[in-house]
Amino acid sequence: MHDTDTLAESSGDLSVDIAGLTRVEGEGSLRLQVRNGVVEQAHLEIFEAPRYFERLVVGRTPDEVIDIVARICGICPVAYQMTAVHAFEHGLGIEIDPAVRALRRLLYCGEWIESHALHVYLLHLPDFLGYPSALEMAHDRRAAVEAGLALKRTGNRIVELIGGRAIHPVSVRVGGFSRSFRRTEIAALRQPLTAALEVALQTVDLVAGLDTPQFERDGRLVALRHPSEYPMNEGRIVSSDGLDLAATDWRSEFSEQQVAWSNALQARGRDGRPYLLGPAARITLAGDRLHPMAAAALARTGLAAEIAVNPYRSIVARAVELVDATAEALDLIEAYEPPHEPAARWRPGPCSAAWATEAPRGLIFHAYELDDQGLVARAQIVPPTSQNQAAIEADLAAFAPRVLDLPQREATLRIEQLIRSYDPCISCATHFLDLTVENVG
Amino acid sequence: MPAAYFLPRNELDRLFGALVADGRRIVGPTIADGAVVYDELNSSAELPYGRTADTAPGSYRLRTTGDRRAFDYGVALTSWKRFTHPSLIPLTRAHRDADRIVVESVLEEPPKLAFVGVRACELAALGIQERAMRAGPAGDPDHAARRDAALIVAVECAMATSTCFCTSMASGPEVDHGADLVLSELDDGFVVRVESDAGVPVVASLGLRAAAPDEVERATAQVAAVREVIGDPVAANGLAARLRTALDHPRWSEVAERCLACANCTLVCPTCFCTSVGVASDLDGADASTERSWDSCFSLGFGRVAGDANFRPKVRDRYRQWLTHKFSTWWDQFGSSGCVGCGRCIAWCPVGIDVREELAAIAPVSAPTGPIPWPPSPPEGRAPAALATITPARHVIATVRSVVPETADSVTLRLATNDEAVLDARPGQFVMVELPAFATPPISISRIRPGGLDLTIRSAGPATAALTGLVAGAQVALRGPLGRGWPIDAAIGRDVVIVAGGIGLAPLRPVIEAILGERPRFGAIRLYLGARTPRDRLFVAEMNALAGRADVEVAEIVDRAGPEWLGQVGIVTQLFDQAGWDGSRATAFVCGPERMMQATAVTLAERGVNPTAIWLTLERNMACGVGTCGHCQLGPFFVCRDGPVFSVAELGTAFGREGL
Amino acid sequence: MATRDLTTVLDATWFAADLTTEATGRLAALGSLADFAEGTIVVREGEVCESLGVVVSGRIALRLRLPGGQDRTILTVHPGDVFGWSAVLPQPIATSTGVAVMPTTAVLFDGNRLKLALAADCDLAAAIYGRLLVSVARRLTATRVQLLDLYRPGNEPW
Amino acid sequence: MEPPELILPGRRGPRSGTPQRPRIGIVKFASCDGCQLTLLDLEDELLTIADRVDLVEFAEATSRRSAGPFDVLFVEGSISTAEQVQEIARLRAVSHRLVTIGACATAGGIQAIRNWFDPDEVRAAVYPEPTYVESLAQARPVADFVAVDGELRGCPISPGQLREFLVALVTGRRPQLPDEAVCLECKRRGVVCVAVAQGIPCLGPVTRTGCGAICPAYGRGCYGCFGPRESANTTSLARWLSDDRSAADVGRLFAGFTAWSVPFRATIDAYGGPPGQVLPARETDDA
Repeated sequence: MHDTDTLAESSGDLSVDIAGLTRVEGEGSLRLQVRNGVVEQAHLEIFEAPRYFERLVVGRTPDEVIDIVARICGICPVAYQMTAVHAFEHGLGIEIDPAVRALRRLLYCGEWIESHALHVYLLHLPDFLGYPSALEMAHDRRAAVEAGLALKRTGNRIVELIGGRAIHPVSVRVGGFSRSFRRTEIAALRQPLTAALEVALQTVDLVAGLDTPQFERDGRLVALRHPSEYPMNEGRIVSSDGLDLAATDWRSEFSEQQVAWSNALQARGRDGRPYLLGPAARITLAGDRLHPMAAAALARTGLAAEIAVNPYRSIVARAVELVDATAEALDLIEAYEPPHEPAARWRPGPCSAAWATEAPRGLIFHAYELDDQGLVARAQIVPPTSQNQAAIEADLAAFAPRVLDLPQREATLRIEQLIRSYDPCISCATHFLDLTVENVG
Repeated sequence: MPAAYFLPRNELDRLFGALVADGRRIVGPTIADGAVVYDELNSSAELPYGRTADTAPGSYRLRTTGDRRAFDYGVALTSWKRFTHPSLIPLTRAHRDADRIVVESVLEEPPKLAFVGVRACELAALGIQERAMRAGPAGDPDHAARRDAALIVAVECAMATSTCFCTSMASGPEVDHGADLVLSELDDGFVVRVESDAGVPVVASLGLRAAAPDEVERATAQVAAVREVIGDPVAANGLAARLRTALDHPRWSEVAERCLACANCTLVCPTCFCTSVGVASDLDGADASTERSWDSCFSLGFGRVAGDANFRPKVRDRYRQWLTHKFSTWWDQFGSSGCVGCGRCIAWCPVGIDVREELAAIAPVSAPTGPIPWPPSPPEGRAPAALATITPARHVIATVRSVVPETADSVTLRLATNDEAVLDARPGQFVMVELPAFATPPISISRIRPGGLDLTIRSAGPATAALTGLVAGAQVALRGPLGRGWPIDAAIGRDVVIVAGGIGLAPLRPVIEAILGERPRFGAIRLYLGARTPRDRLFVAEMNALAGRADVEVAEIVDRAGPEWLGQVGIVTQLFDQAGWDGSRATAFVCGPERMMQATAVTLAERGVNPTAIWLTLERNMACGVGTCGHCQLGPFFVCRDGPVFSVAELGTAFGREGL
Repeated sequence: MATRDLTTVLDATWFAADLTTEATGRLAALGSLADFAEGTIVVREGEVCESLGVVVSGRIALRLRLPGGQDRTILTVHPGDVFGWSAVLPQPIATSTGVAVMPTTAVLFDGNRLKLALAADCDLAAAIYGRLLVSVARRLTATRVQLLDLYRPGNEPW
Repeated sequence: MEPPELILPGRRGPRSGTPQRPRIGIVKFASCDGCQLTLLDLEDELLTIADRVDLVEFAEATSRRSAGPFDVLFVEGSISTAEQVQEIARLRAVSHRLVTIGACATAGGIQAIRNWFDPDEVRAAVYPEPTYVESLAQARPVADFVAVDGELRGCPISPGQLREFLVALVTGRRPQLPDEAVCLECKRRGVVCVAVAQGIPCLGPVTRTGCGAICPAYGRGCYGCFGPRESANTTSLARWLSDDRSAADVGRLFAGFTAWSVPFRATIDAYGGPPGQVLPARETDDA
């Protein structure tokens, strides 16, 4: 078939491959199975090679685990470190200094800003404006791309300061940090963050005005919810259909399963339903906890309701969260007092440890069993993308019929755009398998 | 003026105030990250009161003493060289616009500092490093400015750590010269001695009373007790000579098994001064800058030279270089030991290697003295070459007048300049040639002309590729002329033998031209030229013209050739190993790859040429060109400054020796 | 040419200069002078090497045949030095081709006669073999140095 | 060994004629994406870099694709599956210069820890249906399969070194990527040695510099993510460290992100292998 043919014009059974998804983190592709113009199945194939992290952390100390799990993902290493460190501290009963908690939240804000700015400006925005990449987009809209890069840079500066480097930071330790930070050091972030906040607000306006395909999904949303904060380091697991669960109890409601047709582990509800995590879920389920500046920005867009149902609007949710993370980071800097000790003292020992935090892409869950020597005996690491995978596939199956009448190239683009709107981080998806494609028909 | 004053303990801040009033920022000991470090102090409260440090090989631990003394910790991790010879300084900024280039020095005006708490050993170290960095009229302007801007408040030791051995190195514990003020800390205050003109107004402004005799006595007794505690752990007498003859000791290999070659010892050493220069630029190479940072002879890259070669590939070689430099060849170079016995290299070695033990094993007092590898230097050290106008930051911009292709991969750049120092170059000297954004190679001068120089360059790396790619009108930045040239005067009245290998003919051409310019003053002139292939011969027309002269003998030989070549094939020594001339009347000038020069020197000696009359030019990684970066050390020599031209006799067995 | 003249010729060469008068005389009796025009092949690689030669004037290039290609000159023999030393080996097969690259005069010694003469005269043998050894040793050293390819352009650190 | 020549022919020096934009590709194998992300983290210069080089293949950032040829191909990730073995061979054939970026591509990365383990056991430990999982028994560095012209070390690579590499590439000079110990950078920064002053084990003396000595500066020991430096004397360091700790605890220090590099691997083996070689008995109830 030719690029100009439409999918619907093809006769008989058809497998459509979008090989090599671009502008996503990691390596994957999509396979649609279409029979007589009807989309029967959609699945994301992940050719990201398995790296067996749950096995690699066995025999390791909690601090070693914090270093190792960061390597699951170069985009959101802090999310992995935060989830693990909170899990261990909770499991071992370690009290942390409130100032340490504030620093961790600041660090996480840095990652949110970096990750969201990357996705909004470099990965997603080119779709809406018709460019193959932000680098080409910069020929026409250099100022916008530069603003986005500056925003990203600000996020990285936070992670660099607190973590030592932007990717795979080194300072997070069980009990706190490996070093302390003086007020003046932290205060150095104020100026770039103030500028970044301005850019973040402009970003909301920019993306709220984008021409977006109309598409409504009807699915379950899941996020953390905290009594007073926008969810990040902690909270209870809530859903759009009324779930309310302690974060440590993720496994009582969700499980990872191997699905017959996919050979991939996917997380689903115990009832088998897919669910969606991420900015749209957070905005929908915890939007009342947004920083006032972010809440105001969201209100100005008038898109809160649409964000809940239209995946293409996730870019707006991300932009609102950019405002939230930037504004909150500024608040944290203003209020910062150094902790008494960089890290609380603790003793290794046996425990069951579990925790969930909100990575930029959504809820991330870790569980560890520590043996008598305090070394990891078992681990379970559930990244956001493996939880979202089932929902993405369901949405793609629902969406695909709309593009069957378009030329293949156009249809492919539309579908890719939809996939990118979920910001799938395939590198993260430690459970994704190298799928052998079967011809159904 | 009394011999000493007394400053009550609680008035130390008044001294700080007086130093600040003198326009100085105060640097002194304070606690950071589990160690005493020297850092900028805002008040005396930041001093490490009541803290001391227990040191051992590979270990340093702070401990609370229970008393209120501020200076009871030995020496800090960081030495004062951090302030006189910072770990990183910007050197130059360059801009290249079409063919024009501009290179400017960006050395900063150093801050006026007061060093508070300088130990006797550290004072000695400052002096030693100053001699190294400011050796003679050239030297490092940044170091000189920083040293001149510092006022020194020394504190005599009232305790010693287990790693101290200043007593053996004659550098302490008593402070006897070099400080502006000297404090001796007693329980209730400080005995203050004024030891320089600069110290006078500082103390005068404090209105101190004279120290009581018992206070002075207690201070004296205290430091005398320290001397007793330390004892004399290193047999320093004759150590330099013993080490010099222990170059083949098996212990070098043994210590290399333990040594991590991590360079910590050199970086904490208060006298080590070696540096490297890095280049940075924008993506277009138009705006470039250089900066200088601490480097170390323990790193492999430090001994790297052209041709994928390295003079100190093994850790054994590097450890030997360091230890023999500190305790032996430093004497040759600067007339003193390079060690002051501060013990930092012992405490901060991650695997606890103790120089005192290594010295005792490698150069024991009972060691039989073997043959001396190189001739002894005068007690005050080697006199540096006069390099009055050459500093690491002074550049001369020269313009390429024309480019003469020589071989497939080499050209001669004919440069024009009116800089008198450059035009005053002598045969055998070299220049550092810089293009912004590129590393700076040393290039020997292949012709000295009125109004300019010729440089013959082979493209063998990015920098030389860029240079050989220049066209007429382009500019380059030069530093030089550097080094000691060929001693042509030594050949007057004698036969002259010139042996060149490959591109090695380039630095010999000025000699040939100088000698032919005064032809009657010399005896027979014989040129022996080697090349890789017939196509790689240099200056072919000129050499052919010389061959046509009756008063010059020219012979050439190539390593390999096709049947079309009817000339000689073989190695260059075959041109004269069967010749009939008498070497005892000859002075030889040799340049080529080191291996070729070794073979040549042997053959020349067989032909009767005296080793004092065989001159060759060595290749090392000359970087600063004036002996302050340390890269090109060879035994007691800085090749850039003491050479690159040496006689075989001067080099002794250092010539061709592996790992030096 | 008369033997006495050949003695004078040999005396002027490096190869024979240090021999005793008697030894030179005996050697001279075994040799004869030969003139080679430019381009003359005096000994051929792989063939029987009949004569040991001492170059008196001119130049002989020793060449090896590259597989499938051109000849490569690996050494030239200068006045005073020898070529064709394979002639005194038990299996006198030439290891390279010798070509006179300019008009060349050499003293030639028949290999078989020379071997017999040396076998019969220990003093002469010691002198001649010693000289040959020096020459061959020099060539070995030279070949090794050539193998090092000292003048090749190496990577520079800058 | 000397660093390989990384200068592109015909690209030497500012006077070598009209500059041609080198065709650059960035691909990945088993890895976290962090090293290629480092290019996007050069925010201040990213657009200038994109002007000076032609990024023809960089799936994470652009939908333009290219199968080659490449003037320089940056390769992230270790080779972990049979398909990857074939793909790296194909890429090598279309790449003038192939440069590995990061610990995974250069030394196998953290996933190479499983190289010590039984592959079937590893699969079964993570996947309920292990037979569906296809991966080689070992995760190995790219250089085990194809010739590599250069490498940028680190987990992740240093933005500064990546910038240096790209500037050197465009301007035609040799990148300055020192192979010396982390200690030099640490001491230049004036950081107090955590090993000597606090007894914290630190791999700085045997690890290649380039990170900026972040870990010691942040109060912890270097964990070797840039891999072994030249003349890495791991034997001596391990012997010294073993005075105060068990063999297992010495081994675990080296069993990090460059564990499969030759000197580290040898030391890990000498001290009984990496942690976690024996999987504890798994409870039957899962969830």
